[in-house]
Parts: sequence; structure tokens; C-alpha cells
Amino acid sequence: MATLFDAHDVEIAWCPGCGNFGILQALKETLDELGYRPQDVVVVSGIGQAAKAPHYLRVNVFNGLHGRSIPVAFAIKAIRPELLVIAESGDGCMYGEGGNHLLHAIRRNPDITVLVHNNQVYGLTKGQASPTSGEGFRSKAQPWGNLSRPLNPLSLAISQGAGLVARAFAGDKEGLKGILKEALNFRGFALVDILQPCVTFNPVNTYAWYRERVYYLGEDHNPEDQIAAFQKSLEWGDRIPLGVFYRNPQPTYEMKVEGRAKKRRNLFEEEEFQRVLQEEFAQFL
Amino acid sequence: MATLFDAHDVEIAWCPGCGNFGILQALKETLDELGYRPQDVVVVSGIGQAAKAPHYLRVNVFNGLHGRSIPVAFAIKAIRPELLVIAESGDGCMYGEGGNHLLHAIRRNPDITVLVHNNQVYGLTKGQASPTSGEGFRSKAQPWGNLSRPLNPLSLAISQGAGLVARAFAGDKEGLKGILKEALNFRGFALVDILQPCVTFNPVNTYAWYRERVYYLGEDHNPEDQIAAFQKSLEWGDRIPLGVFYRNPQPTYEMKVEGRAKKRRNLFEEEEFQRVLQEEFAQFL
Amino acid sequence: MVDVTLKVGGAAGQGVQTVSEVLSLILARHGYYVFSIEDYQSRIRGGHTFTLLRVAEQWVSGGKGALDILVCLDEATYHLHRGEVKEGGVILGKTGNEAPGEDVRLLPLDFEGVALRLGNRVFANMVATGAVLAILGIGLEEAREYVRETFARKGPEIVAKNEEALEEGTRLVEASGLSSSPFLGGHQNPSRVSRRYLISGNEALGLGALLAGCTFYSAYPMTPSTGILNFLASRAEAYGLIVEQAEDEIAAINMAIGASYAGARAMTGTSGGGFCLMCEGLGLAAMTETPIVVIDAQRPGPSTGLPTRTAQGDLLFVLHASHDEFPRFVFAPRDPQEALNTVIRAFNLAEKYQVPAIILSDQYLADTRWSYDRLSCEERPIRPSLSWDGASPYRRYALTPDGISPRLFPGGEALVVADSDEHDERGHLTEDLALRKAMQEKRMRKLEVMRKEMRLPFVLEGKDATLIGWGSTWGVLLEVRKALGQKGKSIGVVHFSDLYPLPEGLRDFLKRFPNPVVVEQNFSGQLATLLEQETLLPFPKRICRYDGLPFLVEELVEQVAEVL
Amino acid sequence: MVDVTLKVGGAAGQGVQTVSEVLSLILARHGYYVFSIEDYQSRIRGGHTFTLLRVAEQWVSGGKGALDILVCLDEATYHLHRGEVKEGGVILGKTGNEAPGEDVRLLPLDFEGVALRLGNRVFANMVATGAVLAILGIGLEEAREYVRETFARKGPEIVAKNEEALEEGTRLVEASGLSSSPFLGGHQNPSRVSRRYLISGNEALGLGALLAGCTFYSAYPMTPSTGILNFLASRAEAYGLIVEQAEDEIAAINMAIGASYAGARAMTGTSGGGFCLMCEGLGLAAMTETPIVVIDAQRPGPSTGLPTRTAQGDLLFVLHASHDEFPRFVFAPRDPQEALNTVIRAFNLAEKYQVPAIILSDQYLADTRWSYDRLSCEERPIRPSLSWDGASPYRRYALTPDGISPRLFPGGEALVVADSDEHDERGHLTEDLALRKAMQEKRMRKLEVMRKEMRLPFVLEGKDATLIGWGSTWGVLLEVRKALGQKGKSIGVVHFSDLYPLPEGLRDFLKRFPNPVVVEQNFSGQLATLLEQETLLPFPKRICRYDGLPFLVEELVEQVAEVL
Ligand SMILES: Cc1ncc(C[n+]2csc(CCOP(=O)(O)OP(=O)(O)O)c2C)c(N)n1
Ligand SMILES: Cc1ncc(C[n+]2csc(CCOP(=O)(O)OP(=O)(O)O)c2C)c(N)n1
Ligand code: SF4
Ligand code: SF4
Ligand SMILES: [Mg+2]
Ligand SMILES: [Mg+2]
Repeated sequence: MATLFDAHDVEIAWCPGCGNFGILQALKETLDELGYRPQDVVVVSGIGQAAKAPHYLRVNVFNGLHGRSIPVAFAIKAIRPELLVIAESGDGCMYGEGGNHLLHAIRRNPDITVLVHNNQVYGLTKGQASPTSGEGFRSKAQPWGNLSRPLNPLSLAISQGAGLVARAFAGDKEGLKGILKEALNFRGFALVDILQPCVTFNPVNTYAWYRERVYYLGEDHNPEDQIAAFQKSLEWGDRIPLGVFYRNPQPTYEMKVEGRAKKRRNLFEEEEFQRVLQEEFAQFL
Repeated sequence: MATLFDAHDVEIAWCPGCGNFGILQALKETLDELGYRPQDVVVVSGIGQAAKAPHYLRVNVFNGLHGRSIPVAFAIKAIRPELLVIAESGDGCMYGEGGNHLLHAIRRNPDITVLVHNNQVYGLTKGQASPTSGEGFRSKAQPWGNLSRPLNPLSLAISQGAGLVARAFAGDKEGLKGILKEALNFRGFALVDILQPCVTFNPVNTYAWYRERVYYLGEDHNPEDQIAAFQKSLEWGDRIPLGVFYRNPQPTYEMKVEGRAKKRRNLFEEEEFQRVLQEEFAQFL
Repeated sequence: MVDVTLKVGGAAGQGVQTVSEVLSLILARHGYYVFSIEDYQSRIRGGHTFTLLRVAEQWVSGGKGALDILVCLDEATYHLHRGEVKEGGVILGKTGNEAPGEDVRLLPLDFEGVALRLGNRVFANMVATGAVLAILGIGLEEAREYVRETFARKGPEIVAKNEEALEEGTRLVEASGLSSSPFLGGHQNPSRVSRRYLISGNEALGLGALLAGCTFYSAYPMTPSTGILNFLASRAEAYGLIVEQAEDEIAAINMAIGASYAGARAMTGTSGGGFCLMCEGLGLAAMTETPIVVIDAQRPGPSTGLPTRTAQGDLLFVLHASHDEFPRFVFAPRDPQEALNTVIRAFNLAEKYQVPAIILSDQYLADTRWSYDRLSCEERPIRPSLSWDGASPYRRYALTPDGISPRLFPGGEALVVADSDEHDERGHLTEDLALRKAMQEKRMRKLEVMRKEMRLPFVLEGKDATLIGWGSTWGVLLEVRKALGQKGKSIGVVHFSDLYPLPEGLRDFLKRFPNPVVVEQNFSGQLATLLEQETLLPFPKRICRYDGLPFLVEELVEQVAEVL
Repeated sequence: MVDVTLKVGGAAGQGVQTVSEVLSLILARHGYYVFSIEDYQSRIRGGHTFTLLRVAEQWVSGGKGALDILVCLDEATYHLHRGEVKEGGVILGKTGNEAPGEDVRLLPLDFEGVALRLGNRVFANMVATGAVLAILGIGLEEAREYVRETFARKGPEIVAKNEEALEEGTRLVEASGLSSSPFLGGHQNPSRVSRRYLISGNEALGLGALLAGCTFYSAYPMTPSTGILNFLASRAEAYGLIVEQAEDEIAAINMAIGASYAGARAMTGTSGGGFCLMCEGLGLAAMTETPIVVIDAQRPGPSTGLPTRTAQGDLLFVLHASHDEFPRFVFAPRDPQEALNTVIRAFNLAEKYQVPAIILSDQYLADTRWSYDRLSCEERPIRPSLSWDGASPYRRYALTPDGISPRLFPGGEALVVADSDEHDERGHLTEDLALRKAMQEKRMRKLEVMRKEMRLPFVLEGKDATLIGWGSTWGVLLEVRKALGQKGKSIGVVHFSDLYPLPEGLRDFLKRFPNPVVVEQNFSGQLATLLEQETLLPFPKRICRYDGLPFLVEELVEQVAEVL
């Protein structure tokens, strides 16, 4: 389906069949259906296969450093709260190199949405274990199999009382769109971990593997219940729940500093500049 | 009480009345009572007031960079599994600058103990809000009061299935010692968050404030139950639980790589060197 | 001509800085020129800390080592510093058993005892202040006013107690007869007109950012840069800035870059260890051509080093920081007055050329208070006008003759694309290697235009030798020149505030100065090395101090005399 | 003398690297000298990638641009590279409509079609290999053996199919008549004795670490350094190394430091962006005097830049990386053979002087395969003996004449204390500033002894000009010298592998070389700048390439001829 957000003249560098395509399409359609204009959207990314996604969207793009999309997104939103700000990258980028920023962004609760293309592997660097790779996952860098337990991003975010915490699957566009809509509409920090098959480097977590396991959280799940959300987030194996696990509305960072923007003074204007100068110099006399 | 671990000729640079003294004494006594010899103990720290602690112990010390004690401790333990390795530092160091290392060390489960002097403030840099400072905490850097919700280190560690997760209070030496013993005896990654009054920069979380609130988890708490542990970890306010919240024994990193050490070959010996050289060169022919 | 040096010493937490701050302020309000240097350890209580305060009728720009007055808030101060008091000097406060130097008067005073009699140990600082003012020969009028201003919100009782404390201090000195020949000769400020401005480097850097129209400051606390964070935080609510304490320095610089991309004027500040963590971000700013200002307040290293001491050891590091090559500005302001202007210039130039601008401060500049007749602000915040016609497709990284491309902000009509990868004119990542070459040339092209913005060093001529320095040592070089001038030596000063890119024609410019001696606060003489590289002229004479302490006048005079 | 250049091109994922790897191996086993350069994009599938392969009867050390054979796995390869094929050359595989160059033979072949007929697309690589071998005039004996070795564990059917694929490829060429005058003139390897060794830079760096007795390697994946991680991981279980993928580069270097403190020989590897994040750790290693080896595999920047391309842009950065000053070693090995020895030397010297040693690699060195008659290892891992008498109280940072203090490991009788703060001789943090001065002098004192370990550059004399280079460009400089020699020009080569500290007497040494031209893979000529700074001699002639591609022989010959 064509959308307002289709990029032109940009060649997509992903492998055919990659789960990233599904995410890209779902995001374009969601933005369109929510009525955004491209110029009102900024997508910030890091480095990796997933991190190329913003280039394939017709939006404002800041494709920064590996692991560092969240601080950039935070600041863009702080300065321009009227824009829709999305941070989008891979599991290595967001949970590995960038883990500390995720942790602390949750505490600030900026009104940004973090989309993680979680293929449980480092794609762009050719297949090393990522923070979410299963124990025993083999690669050239881990021929003995991954020795670490996988990071659980949902449990992590829920444990810190994040605004909205969800999991989606790249292989189900409509389901993914529904979750993206909830996340983008949410006022506050929203994390969407998107299960994304990597057809080249992850022979374990394939489309089929996910399809056999995923199911959507039902009506009986209460996303306002932190304990229930936590419990659900631990479920991973034969059954993998999708949907909004947790929802914890709270004042956003931008609301808290809103008052300040109104006091901003135009120092590019000589008279105002002189006024401030005199006020300030007087402090040092 | 004098211990084998008392340092001599080192002046302690903490403020009189600081909660750090209680932690230092408890740790010295615990090490002594557990029968360690100073030369078998390495204490690694970062930078901050708490991070000076190792200098005040008679042990091997690696006082590294702000935020980076855990990777150093991990590697020391990997190379010398026979040593007792402790990483000890402040809340800013471990949860702020060093947050990413904590997160990923849990995944590796090295047999190290992480002691955090949590005074809910940046002491050494004169009183800014730390990741665990309460919302609204005021300082020169946050005259409007801390806007972020505090990080919950216990919930975080429990959410990732850490080996042992505990909270102690610097103001109760015997209780603290009991918890330290459990943590040091535990085989695997152990996190002890120690509530530590900072008498100079934290006027909120004082000895009295803590004393009014803390209580020990009772027999009815089952530390093997992750959900119960999580639930308890969310309790913070009028009542603050102390003790071992969570216990999740699992193979340590050192166990997993134990086999390798046995295969180490002595390349400093010419004959062995030549043997390896020939084997390896043959691979490239 | 009055020129008095006094030192207030004690343990951390005893209020050394309060006493010296109050004294400085009162003396400046009295029309004296004041120069105060802070010396402290990386701890909060105990240990030893002092302030070196110079008070003079003429403008002063450096500290002296020989003391007229030593104020001992604890006994350790007496032991450590009594040898520094010169003939005719006075030691007051807690004294010890050892004899002072010859012709040094002792005035054992128990500030704390007096304070406790007044009801609280906290009044000790005001007792000491009162005593020192009496020895200097300054009436209590200004001091009372200060007390009233400062403690008003604590209620009239506290004001009264503090005033009493001042009076007690003065009385004790009068009782001893020591106030009969006061150090400042009884000079009094006849009117308010001649009050002096008093400002530290950190305050000036913060103020400069405020005046530059900075709307976003992110930082992780790190001595000696934290004062900038505190200053901007103190203004955030009134002026509408966003001041955010980041989780680490990596976040701090990436936040600043994000804010700048979004349209803010953004800055971050740190010290060497934090700057290390910002290297990658610096390259990101360069590659995305996003202007930011970064302050590196230097302290001795390597590594954690000496957190509260001063150094100029990061020059070559910041010059080359981050992998591969890109243009950047590096400034090192010489004093708070210049710092104020430098920050505004840095913002303007960073934005004009879409590059990172680095300002090198150090603990000495950061914490030292200077006094001035007037403060001036010669720079104005200027935003470059955006040169996009709105019609043709917008190309953020258009290949232009001077390398500067039209910079828009997101949220307008055109989409703005930025990438840390090599990219095409639109900002999208590319593997076209001819384009890569063109892009690298475009970025580097700016350097030659940037060079034209750079100013030649400050110059005072001299026949016997030329002291070459940079950054915060300027003031002491002036003092050394003056001191050696009085001894009949003609000493020149060439001082760099603009460090990179170095201005054109430097070789010919530098050739004309006789007998150059480079003076730096680092081990190897980094400016000297840089000048050698730039000019191929040798600068073998180097005076380097790297113990963490700033140069003081007398010692440096001797060192310079030695190499003459 | 046989000297054939061939290029295999296709989309990522099509097996370009497999074809060229197999070809290289078989040719080396046949006794040919092989030199292969990898060119790829930062993506996994699609786009364009190629290997440039040079096969010769004489040892070769650089790549040529003019092709004898172009193997097109896709049509894009034909379009992009057909112009590079010289007279008498052949293009085989997927061809397009445009005409090839004059006297270039076209052999349209559908490798994939043949493979599909054999049952699976994966056999296409072996079809192509068989075809190329036929054109070269190499029988299938070695190829068959390779197939048997490689696919044995996949079962006899797969072996048979692959052999069939090889034969199919050969047959197609024979049918075309193109094999009648083979490029290699039918030369066959008479015995196994003259097999050549084939090794890439990353393999050599990894092997060097293994031989140096490295027991701990921590890294975060980053192109082009990841091959080192893969190599060491492949040996970890057999040799008992700990190879740990860190969560980020900060952890990687801090882990290496911890391991070294605990007694391991420890290394980390990364590229420029990751090195940025290691700057603070580098200073930690310096301050705690903990030896580590750090490999920076350079790629073009700034920032993410061109992840899969080559550059020498980080020289001045790594020389000054981290705040304040401390001694370090910087090496840039010239080829895999030297890389092997350099890593061992770096470990030995880092440990002897208790300092960090940095090895500069780059994508070209990392990925390029060189062939040799023999590999040699001139270095041996040496652990300095510990000089503590066991009696007097142990002082980790004793102030010694050469700055080297007795280094023990924890777990022995003495307690080992290390601190990133300035510290006393025991390692405990200090604020004694006289001691600070002594400690900084102690650390810096090592630099002069270290300098004596450094080797003068490799030299080949020449009368008309002298090419000066460093690191991975050595091989191509040799080739250029030879090529210009054939044109009657006498060209010298001065090549640096030891970069910091620079050996003594460099000024006099360099003065004797006529007409110096510095050749570098960066924008400004960083070695030239460094040499100017060190010698005060001017090096204005610089040939700089910074588009991410390595120098090839013919182009560089022309560029050198221009400046002669
Ligand atoms: C500082 C730094 N370290 C390492 C890299 C190399 N690098 C690029 S992408 C990547 C991993 C990507 O994995 P992920 O984020 O999961 O994305 P994917 O490719 O799987 O979509 C790494 C390690 C880098 N660009 N920068
Ligand atoms: C990279 C880096 N950034 C900043 C600092 C400055 N710094 C030293 S200690 C500290 C905070 C200490 O807080 P915490 O870890 O809570 O320890 P405390 O002093 O409260 O015990 C900071 C920010 C540093 N040393 N290194
Ligand atoms: S490597 Fe994996 S994640 Fe990357 S594009 Fe290919 S399939 Fe997708
Ligand atoms: S500042 Fe606080 S944490 Fe530091 S020593 Fe003093 S009381 Fe303790
Ligand atoms: Mg991934
Ligand atoms: Mg703290």
C-alpha cells in the first residue's frame, strides 16, 4: 500500500525476506493512518541493519551513532515537543551499546517511542550474538555458543515503571500496526520490542519459529497491573505473548519543563540582549 | 573491632558520621569472619566517595574509572577464579555512568559481589541528584527538583534473573554483615544495594529517615520466587524492606569457561612455542 | 601602592571558601581589585583547603606566594603555611607551637569559640571575616549590608547574630592593637561608583552561554566543570533553558547534538575523562555538520588524576580527538572577561561553519575570581541566515564552494536528513566513493575559511625575552612581565586564545619575537610542540609546571630569570 | 613472467568472497604468489562487492587496476568494471549489452543456471571457480582436494556435486576454446614444497596475539576488526583463551585492563569509533601502569563514515588520545608477516614498560591476503621478571631511575594496589603534589627508554625521489618503486612501522633522502605532519587518498610521476 511516507530514490539495502521490511511497511501505514505529515515526524536511529530504516521513510532523519539514538531523540523532543519523535534501531544498538540510555530515558519519561527491531543477533556485523540471543546461540565470535542469558527488555522496562511496554512481531503487519498505533498515541515513553526474523544470520528464531509461538495478550490481561505485566514478560519459550504488556501514564518530561520554554528570551534581538546583559552583569557587582 | 582487613597509614577522607564508615566496618568484619586472607581478596571500585572504600581495606585494590568497576572485576575473576572479587562503588558510579555494565554483568553471571553504597546522591561532586535520588530532590544542578523517577536497582536486577539480589542498611551493622555474608558466600553474581546516609548532601534520606522505615524480610518471603521478589522490590516509601530479595542459583561464567584454562599452553617455553607455531603455520599453507 | 596577599586555610567543610568569598565581595565593593585562587582536595570534609586572595589598588591578574596575612581556621593551616608569611605579616586564628618567621605577628584567635558563645559554630566564618577586615582596616559597613542581603530570608535574628559575629571579630583585633596600622592603610571607598565586578571563570563561561542564546545544556557532573552546570541550572527557570544532567558524558554530547539538530543552541561541558567519552560524539557532530560547543575544563591526568587541581594537558588531545579528520575550533580564553566573549564567539562560529567548537578551560580559570572595573560583552549572538530558496529540492549537504551547506531544522517544509555514515547531498547514506571524496573535501574546505576567523595572539613587546602562553596563564604572564620590568628586564608576552585552526602567517609573525620561552601547565610543552609543527621554528625553551598547582608570580619570575 | 590480475564481482551474498578465497588458496597451493584485496559495502545482501586478485610467479605486494580477467557473478559487475579489462583480457559470467573494450574476449556464462541444473544454486561458486581455473590453465587436481577437505563432513554427495560443478565450469571454458592459451601458460606446481602461505592481516594479528601468549581478548564487534575476534574465538577452546564479546567498547578495554592486572596478557580490538570510547580506558591503563595491547583497525570517518573501507586517518588521534600526557607505543605493521611479529613485540614491550601499546591496522591490511614462501616468527613472548625482593614492603609504583616499578599480580604474598587517581608508591591515592610531580616524571621517564626500543624505518634507496609511508601502504610502495624503476626512475622507499615514540636521530636520518614524497591514506598527510613536528624539516609533497579505496599500483605510479 502506498503511503505518504514512502521514500523515493533510496535503495533498500536489506536482504530479501528480512523481517525489517514488514516493520517498515507497518510503520509507514501507521503514520499515514494516524494522519501525521512527514515533516512533523523525526526518526532517530543508531547503526545496524535496523538503523537504516529511517532512510527508507519519507520523514526527518537523524541517523546517529551505534547505541546512541535515545539521547538524541530525547533532546529533539525536549526542544521541539510539537514533533513526533521515534527512536528506531536494532537490539544490539538499543540493548547492547545503548543499554544505559534506555534505562535512564525510562526515568525521564520523554514522550518518545522506541522501536527495537529485535532479531536476536548483530546483523550488520555478520551474525554475532546480541544481548537478546538465546543461550547457546553459535556464531563465529561465539563458536562455543552464547554463554550469557538473554536480556529481557520487557521485564527491564516494566521493572522501572516505563510508560508503555509492548512486544510485536514483524510477521504480522496488522497486529504490529495496532501496537504501533497504541505506542505512538501514548503520551510518554513507549518501548516496542519487535520480533524480527533475520533470514541471513539467525537460523534459530525464524518466521516459523516465531509463528509457532506467538499469541496476543487477551482482554484478561490488565496492562495497568505492574505485577501481572512483569509476570507476562517472563513468558518466553513455547509461548511468546505479544501486545501491550504494561501501561503506566505519568507526566512527561516535556510537560515538566513546559513552563521554561515560555520564558525563553530572544537574545538575538539587541534590546532584549542589553536588558539581559544589564540584569546579569549587576549580579557580579 | 580490629580485623585482619584494617588498613594502616591511610587517612580516611570521608565526612564524620558518614554512612560509609558503617559499611567499611561491616565489610572488614565479614571478610574476617568468613576466614578470607587479605591477599585472596580483590576489591575493585570506580570513582566517588564510596569508591575510596577499597583504599581503607587491607586487600588487593583496583580503583579504576568512574562507572567501570564491573568490567574490571569481571575480568579479574575470569582470569583468577580462585580470588574473591568484589566491586564496590556508589550509586552514581554503578547505576549512572556504569548502568550498562551492571545490566550485562547480570547476564554473564560471574561469581562477583557488587556492593553499592547507595546514598541517593552524588557525594564527591557535591550533591547533584543521582539515579536513585527521589523525585523532587533539590541540588544546585537541579534547583527545580529532580524530574526523573528514581531507578530501582533491585527490580532491575530481579527482572533480569540476577543470581542474588539484596538490600541492606549501613546503619545496622549486624544486619548488614548477615547480608554481606550471604552475598559473598553465594556462587554467582550478587548485588547488594546498601542504603547509606550522606550526612553532608542528602538532607532527605537521613539515618532517622531510614530507621523509621526499614524492616527485614521475614521467613514468609521466599527468595526463590521471582514474582514475589519483584513485588517486594517495588515497596519503597513508608516501609522499606531489607534482606535477600531474590536468589537464583545458576552456573557461573567461570564454570562455563573452566575447561579452557586447563588447555592453556605455555608459550613462554620455546619448545611449546615451536609446537604451536608449527601447528598454526600449517593452517595457512 | 597597596597590594596585600592573604591566605585563608582550613579543613574542607570549615568554610574557607565562604570566608574568602565574603571577603572578596566586600573588598570589591570597597573598590579594591581582588584576585582569588581556590585550592581544594577531592573530598568533602577534612584534609586541607585554602584560598589565596590578593587585594590591591591596581588591577591584578595573578596570585603571589608570599603572604601578608594568614588566616588559620585550623592548626594544620598554621603548620603548613606559616613559612610563607613574609616580614611584617600577621597570622591569625588557630596557631601552633612552632615559631612563625621573623617579624611576623601572631594573633591566636578562637573563631569557633567566639561563635559558640554567640550560640552556633556557623558564625565562626563571620568572626573570622570581621577579624580580617579589621586587620585590613576596612569598616564593617559593606559587610553588614552583605549580611543583611544574604541572611534576610533566614530572619532578623540570624542577621543580627551574623552582624554580632563580624563585630566580635573586629573587636578582637582592635583589642590586640593590630588594627592600628591596617594593611590597606585605611582607604575607604568614597562612593559606589568604583565597586569592582567580581567573576570566576565558570560563572563567565555560563554567562557567556546564556548571552549566546544557549537553550540547551547537558552535562554529567565533573570537577572542575560542574560550576558551569550549576550556573546554567540557576538561570534555567528564569530564562527558559533546558539544563539536563545526563546519565553519562556520551549521553550528554549526543543530547547536545540532538538539541542542535532540532534548532537549539546547545552546549556540553566536562573535564578530560568525560571528554574522552565524548570523542565519538564529537565526530558525529562533525559528520552531520551539527554545531555544538564543548567545554573541556582541564585537570591533571592521566585518568582520574587530580580531580581538583589545574592543568593544561589536553591541548593536543582535543586538537586531534575522534578518528579521521574534520574541522573544529579550539579556543582557550585567558580570563573570565574573555571567556564570556569566547563562548558567544564559539556559538556563532560553530553555527556559521556547522562544526564543533571546543573551549579549553582548566581548574584555575574555572575557580579563580577576577575583579574588573567593568565587564564588557563585545560579541553578539548571531544566527546565520538559512540560504535555501524553498523551491528546489532541499539538499542539506549541498556541495558548495566554501563547504557550508544550507542548514534547516526539522518541522519546517523541507525534510532534514542527517547521517553519521558518509552520505549524499540529501544526507542519505552512500557508498559512492567519488561522492565520499567530494564530501570529505567539502568538510575540510571549511578549515581554510575558518582560519580567517582566527585571531593572532595577544602581544606585548619585550626585548630580552618573550613569554609565550595560552589560556589561563595570561594573567600571571602579565604579572611576571611587570615584575621583571621592575628589575630592568624587558619581557614580551605572546598569548594564544585562538588555538585551532591557527591563524595564517604565524611563522612570520612569531619570527620577530626575541628569545621565546613557552610557559605551560603540562609536562612536555604542548603549545610549543604545536607551534613547531605549524611554523617549523624551534621552541626549545619551555617552562612546564605539572604538579597541579597554578603558576604564582614570584616562582615564575625566578624560573624565567633562570632561562634568560 | 606471469602476472595476472583478475576481479570477481557480484552482489553481497552471491559468494564473491568464496570464489576468490578458493581461487587464492588453490593458486597458492599451486605455487603461485597471490595477492587479494576485498572490496565490500556495509550491507549483507545486494549492492556490489568484488575481490581483486593478483596471481604471479614473482612475489607481489600490491594490487593492480588493469584486469586480465573479469568474473561477473551479476550483470552490475559487467557494467561497473568492463572498462577496466585490458587488451587481450577476458570477461566471463553475466555480461551485458554494452561492448567490452577492444580486443577483450567475452564469455557469457550462466553459473547459476549450471548450478541449478546440478540441483542447487549454491554450486554456482564452484562452477565459476572451475571456469576461472580453466582460463588460467590450472588443472582441477588441487581444486578437487580442496573440495574434499572442505565438504567432507557434509557427506560424499555434496563432495561429488561440488566436483561436478568444478568440472562443468572447466568444460564450458574448454568448449569456448578460451582455454587454449591459458593466462598462466600451463605452469603446474611440480611438488608440494613450493606451496605458498596465504594469510590476511586480521588472521596475522590474531595469530600474533595467540603466539604472544595472549590469554584474554575482549572486544565489541566492529568492522574491520571483527576478523581478529573471530580468529581468536576459533582458537579459544583449543588454546584456553578467554575471548569475550563485551557489551560496548568501554567494557572491552576495562575488561582487558582488569585481566592484565590479574596476570593475563590482554588485548582488545576495534575501529576508530570504538577507539573513541576507549580513550578513557587508555588513560586508565597508563595511570595504573597496566600493560594492554589495543588494535585500531582504521576505516574512513569522521564518525560511522564508511564502515567497510580503508583509511589511515587515526594516526594523530591515537598518538594523543586520552587527556593529559603519558607514554604509549604506536605501531603500524606493513603486512601480515610483520603484523604477526608486531603483535608479539607489542605485548612484550607493553609489559616491559607497563604501558599501553596501540597497533594501527586498517581495512586494507585486515582483509587483504598476502602470500609468502615462508612465514617466520622472529619474536618470542617474554615476560619481564618481577623485581621484588619479597622482604621490604612492596611498593607497586616505586620511584625508580627508569620509571619501571616492580609489578606483581594479586593473589601472591604482597597486596597489589592500583588507582586511577594520582597515587603514592604503594598505589594509594594522594594529594601530595610534590609526589604527583615525581610520579608524572616517573611515568614520562619511561618514554626515553622506550624510544630506544623503536626501530628506524625500512629503507630502499633511490636517487630521484623517496616515497615515505607507514603501515599498510608498504607493499604498494614497493610495487611503485619497481614499476618506476622499469621506466628508468630511481625511487627510494622509507617506510615507518614504529610510529611512537619515534626513534632517535630521525632528523639526521631523514635529511639524507632526496625529494621526499609522503604517501598516505588520509586527507592531510598525518605522518608528514608528525615528521615535520619531530624533525622541523618540511614535507610539503604529499600524496593523499581518502576515498576509502586502497592505492593501486598504476594510479600511484602516475601520481608519483606527476610530483617528480
Ligand atoms: C561504537 C561502535 N561500535 C561498533 C560498531 C559496529 N556495529 C555496527 S552495527 C553493529 C551491530 C548491529 O546489531 P543490531 O543493533 O542488533 O542491528 P541489526 O544489524 O541486527 O539490525 C555493530 C556492532 C559501530 N558502528 N560503532
Ligand atoms: C567519566 C567521569 N565522569 C565524571 C566524573 C566525576 N565524578 C566523580 S565521582 C562522581 C559521582 C559520585 O557519585 P556516587 O557514585 O554516587 O558516589 P558518592 O560520592 O556518592 O559515594 C562523579 C560524577 C568522573 N570521575 N569521571
Ligand atoms: S542480515 Fe538479517 S537483519 Fe540484516 S537485512 Fe539481512 S536478514 Fe535483515
Ligand atoms: S559527602 Fe556524603 S557520602 Fe561523601 S563522605 Fe561526606 S557524608 Fe559520606
Ligand atoms: Mg539485531
Ligand atoms: Mg552516591
